[in-house]
Amino acid sequence: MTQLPGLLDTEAIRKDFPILDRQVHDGKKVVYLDNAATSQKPRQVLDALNEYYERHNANVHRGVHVLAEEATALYEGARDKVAAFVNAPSRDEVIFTKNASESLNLVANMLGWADDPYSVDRDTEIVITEMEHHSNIVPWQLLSQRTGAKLKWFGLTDDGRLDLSDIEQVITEKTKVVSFTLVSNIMGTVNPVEKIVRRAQDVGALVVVDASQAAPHMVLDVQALQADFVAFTGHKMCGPTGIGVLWGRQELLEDLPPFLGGGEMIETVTMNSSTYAPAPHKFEAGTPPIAQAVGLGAAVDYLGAIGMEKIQAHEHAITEYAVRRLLEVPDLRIIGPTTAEDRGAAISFTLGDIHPHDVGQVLDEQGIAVRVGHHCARPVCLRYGIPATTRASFYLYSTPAEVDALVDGLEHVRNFFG
Amino acid sequence: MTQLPGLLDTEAIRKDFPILDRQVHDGKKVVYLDNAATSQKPRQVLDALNEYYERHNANVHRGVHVLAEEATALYEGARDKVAAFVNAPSRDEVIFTKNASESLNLVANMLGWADDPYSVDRDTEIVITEMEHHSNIVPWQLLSQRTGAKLKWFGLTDDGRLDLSDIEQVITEKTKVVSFTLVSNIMGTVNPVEKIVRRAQDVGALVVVDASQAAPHMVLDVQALQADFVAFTGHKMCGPTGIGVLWGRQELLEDLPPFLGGGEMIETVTMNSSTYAPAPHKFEAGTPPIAQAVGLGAAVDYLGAIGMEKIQAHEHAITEYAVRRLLEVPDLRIIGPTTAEDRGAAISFTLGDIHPHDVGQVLDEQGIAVRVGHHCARPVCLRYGIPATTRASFYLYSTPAEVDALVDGLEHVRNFFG
Amino acid sequence: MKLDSMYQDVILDHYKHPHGRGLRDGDAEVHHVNPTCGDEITLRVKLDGENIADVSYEGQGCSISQASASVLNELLVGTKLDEAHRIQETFLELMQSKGRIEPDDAMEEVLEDAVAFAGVSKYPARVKCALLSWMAWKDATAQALGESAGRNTV
Amino acid sequence: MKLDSMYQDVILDHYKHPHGRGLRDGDAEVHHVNPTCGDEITLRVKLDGENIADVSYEGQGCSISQASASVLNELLVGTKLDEAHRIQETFLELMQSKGRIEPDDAMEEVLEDAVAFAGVSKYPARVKCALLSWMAWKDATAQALGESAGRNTV
Ligand SMILES: Cc1ncc(COP(=O)(O)O)c(C=O)c1O
Ligand SMILES: Cc1ncc(COP(=O)(O)O)c(C=O)c1O
Repeated sequence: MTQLPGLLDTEAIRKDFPILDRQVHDGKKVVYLDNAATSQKPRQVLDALNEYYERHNANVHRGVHVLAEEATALYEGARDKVAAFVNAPSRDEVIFTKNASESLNLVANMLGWADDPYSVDRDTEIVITEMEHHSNIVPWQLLSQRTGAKLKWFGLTDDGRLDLSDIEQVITEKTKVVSFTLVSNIMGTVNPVEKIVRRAQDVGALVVVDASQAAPHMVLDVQALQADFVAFTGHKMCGPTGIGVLWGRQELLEDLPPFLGGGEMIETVTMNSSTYAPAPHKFEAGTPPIAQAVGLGAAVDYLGAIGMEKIQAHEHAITEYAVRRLLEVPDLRIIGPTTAEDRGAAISFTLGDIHPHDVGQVLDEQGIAVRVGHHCARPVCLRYGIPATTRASFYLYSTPAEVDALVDGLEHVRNFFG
Repeated sequence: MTQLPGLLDTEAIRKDFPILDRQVHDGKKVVYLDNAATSQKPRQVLDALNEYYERHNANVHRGVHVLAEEATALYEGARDKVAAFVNAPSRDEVIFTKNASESLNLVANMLGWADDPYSVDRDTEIVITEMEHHSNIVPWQLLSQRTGAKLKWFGLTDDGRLDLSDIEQVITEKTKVVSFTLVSNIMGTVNPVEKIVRRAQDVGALVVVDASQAAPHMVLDVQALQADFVAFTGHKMCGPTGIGVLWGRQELLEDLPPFLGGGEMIETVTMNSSTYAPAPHKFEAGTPPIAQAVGLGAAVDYLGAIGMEKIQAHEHAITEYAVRRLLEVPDLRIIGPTTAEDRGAAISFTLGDIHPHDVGQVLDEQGIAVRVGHHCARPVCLRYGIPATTRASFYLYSTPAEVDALVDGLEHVRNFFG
Repeated sequence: MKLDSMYQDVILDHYKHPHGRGLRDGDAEVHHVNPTCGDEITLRVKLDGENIADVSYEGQGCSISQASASVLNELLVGTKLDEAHRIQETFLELMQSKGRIEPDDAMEEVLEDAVAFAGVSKYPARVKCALLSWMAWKDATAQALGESAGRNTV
Repeated sequence: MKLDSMYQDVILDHYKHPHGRGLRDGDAEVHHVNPTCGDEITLRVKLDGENIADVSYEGQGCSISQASASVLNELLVGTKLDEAHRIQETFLELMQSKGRIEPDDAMEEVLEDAVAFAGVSKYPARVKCALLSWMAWKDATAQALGESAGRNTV
């Protein structure tokens, strides 16, 4: 077994994840390298879900009965846990959504309906980047179409980094909001937050950080980021599907208008008009994803117990090893940074002119699960003149042996189409 | 034991629901009469969730690996099941959301951004009713505020029914959309769909039916309803939290603009513009609530195996019995229909001038879980000049003995505050 | 019965025979709502220099919120403002204690009848009921003193 | 190996040596995209009365989508339109069979090399790849005949 400095005790960790024992294609143990798409779930999270449904399930917030009080305490307790996990100044700044996409749309819509000084209109500009996930592109395209605001973006350098050389021209006095990803889901690039935030603050623009690929993998401190909004998603960080988070600065959440209307988000309703509850409830219309929040709470407990620094170190070691080994594969071209510096554990590549679909299929036959396609970041593929990539992405349970399996698998792919 | 015609074999059914064995307050078995708020979940649904997470979990739609194919098949299979459950003409008309509130907001927002002939503006009118859940009020208030459209509504009769005497004045040639609940969550009233739909069709208005309190309890046939949109929510019908449904007529889903933007809902994305996938994906931005959809699929399998007609008959029998027994309690006033005709199994009442909060608290002490407050239908409380109600609501596992426990409990409440 | 720890006789007594109920002349008026249960209170404060001359109120709600308003009236009318704020803060502390504070003699001296609410603090859904009138009083007093209005005012 | 049922030699052969690739003169052109994988094809149809004079195409995609376009070219060019539609429908039926159709002689006579795609029908994620060029052809033909354009055209 390859030993790398900084690795976690994956043998112990993998025991927490029932699915990692799954066998596919006639007895091949699955090698799950599709973690940037979604992570697997530890038993601790599944136990929390079952415990919730089997003992405490009730609707939250309005009950005087035991189950309703327990469900409310669990749901609001999950908010406390998530707030602590991202070092939020206040628990009331944590809004539960269904996924990161809803979180980002929520911000775009708050701004779309906001009054001055937040309002977005034809005299204002919105800035994103060319490496965003579609979920951080389309909401802003819709906002710009619907308000007349101009959408601008940072381009990319040849080595998969943001091209900030024209930062002064891109972020200007007209810029109302700058929204960008902390870590690219397709290239793994970790972006220089501070530089962008400083410029945005200089011109008085709001900063939205898409931390979907960061929250699972590194220490996320919303205060250190100095952003105004931070979005992420539960299913990529050992949590259930159906739960996302938007953290926002309290005064903004107080000032900005609601998005979805309905039960739970109101203060008082008459047929003629309604007033709204304070944040976070103002932004949580309807019965929330209660069990899913509880599951996410268990997930951040799980990650926290291992330690995000340790997880980060583990992934760094794996990434370093994977980049090195992948670059040994003939005709393999990494799309994105080719070192482990300032990059996460998602590695995209092309293999000669074998189409990623074919690469993925032949890998699958060997039990190796990778993702192929444009990874909801089609502008990146356009930028680098490729139709798609194959992406291997790692997590806290990934091992050097799995990297080796991937490299061997790619060899097999080359032979197959050779 | 009281025997009523039409009852289900609750002894067998209750074995499927682990939480019904839960004991509260020093060994009292919980009497769960808060089903209109949320239902409990059968083991079959929990098993489906666990099976999904332990064996098949992956992100959907883009994978060529086994897990991704299985997860996609399970997720899309759940869509087939739900489509069949509501007799949808096409599976592509079933959109998964996070709850009924999102479903209703989705419709309001589609219309808010629609072009002619669907567009809503200051020359048009929106019609709702005074018995709507806040989730079917606030989205239309927001839409009317933001477009200038006029919001109108049907009032209520003294016995808790819609007052349709002025239907011609309420729904007019200016009406663009009529949105109403099939079954009231606070009073249990079942509304005369046909009459409203006929008038709406006469003037060319779209019809939105909030079936949140119907889907769990009766045969729901979207074709028979003749509505354009039907919304409901998973957690009230034995499904998980975090999943809702919007059914919509295919041509409308094709014509109307998207709401949330992001991954999964696109056809092709460039930085300048995007095109959208066909429905239902156009309306499902981001990683969907995969496990929750699978759980909802298991829930409709479960309900379907028992039979919705039988569930409806069971609840009718329980409701008839409960109404009769409750009316025996001195000073008890039912808010809503006082017979079991055209009513569901949610029964709201006041008890002299004892505040519902106090009623609920004393019942809870006896292990009886009811809901108290305005049940997200505050206009109904205003209409009847009461601050709040106590609501007992039944489901397929409710028994006559639980009705008796409630009645005994209320006697205790009266003594306590007597 | 555990319930008795919430529904102390003192509380039921205040509920059935409320002190100082009804709206009278005041320097400021607020209307507070508890959105989770629909409890409402309209409350007026009348100051006489540093003295609280009157707290009058009208509202609808459960026994806990009604009794709490009655106790408030009894405790605060006739006291000095700084003393009243001390009482309010002590009551808030007790109510947020989740049943963990067993009121001692010192607390009892400050809170008098209001110590009876100690049991309510074990019921999270009811804590807001007990606090409704106190928050309204604090808000109205701030307004009477010309400070900024509270958020909840409709 | 199971994989061999998808990647039949015939398919790999068409992939490596595509027939009729490149854009030539046509009566109608369409551009189709498979949003789940980014495969794209631009395809032109040239009709000569009831005869298909040419199907020319250019695109990027996986072996399955590329080979499928090549097979399409081989099968359809030179046939009559109704015959071509019959082939297209048979191919569609095979691809939607989820591996449940074992092509018989009759089917083989219609589909020739295209029966090699039977194995692909077991892989739901790849069925769309195999169908991309066929859907594009159907759409382009409809346009060439003056019928309404398909939804996917950008
Ligand atoms: C009639 C009605 N409509 C809408 C809703 C909203 O459902 P959800 O809270 O799941 O969004 C409910 C339940 O709370 C309801 O009873
Ligand atoms: C960088 C990034 N942003 C946003 C998203 C969207 O997350 P979700 O699909 O959970 O909404 C993803 C993942 O798909 C992502 O990787």
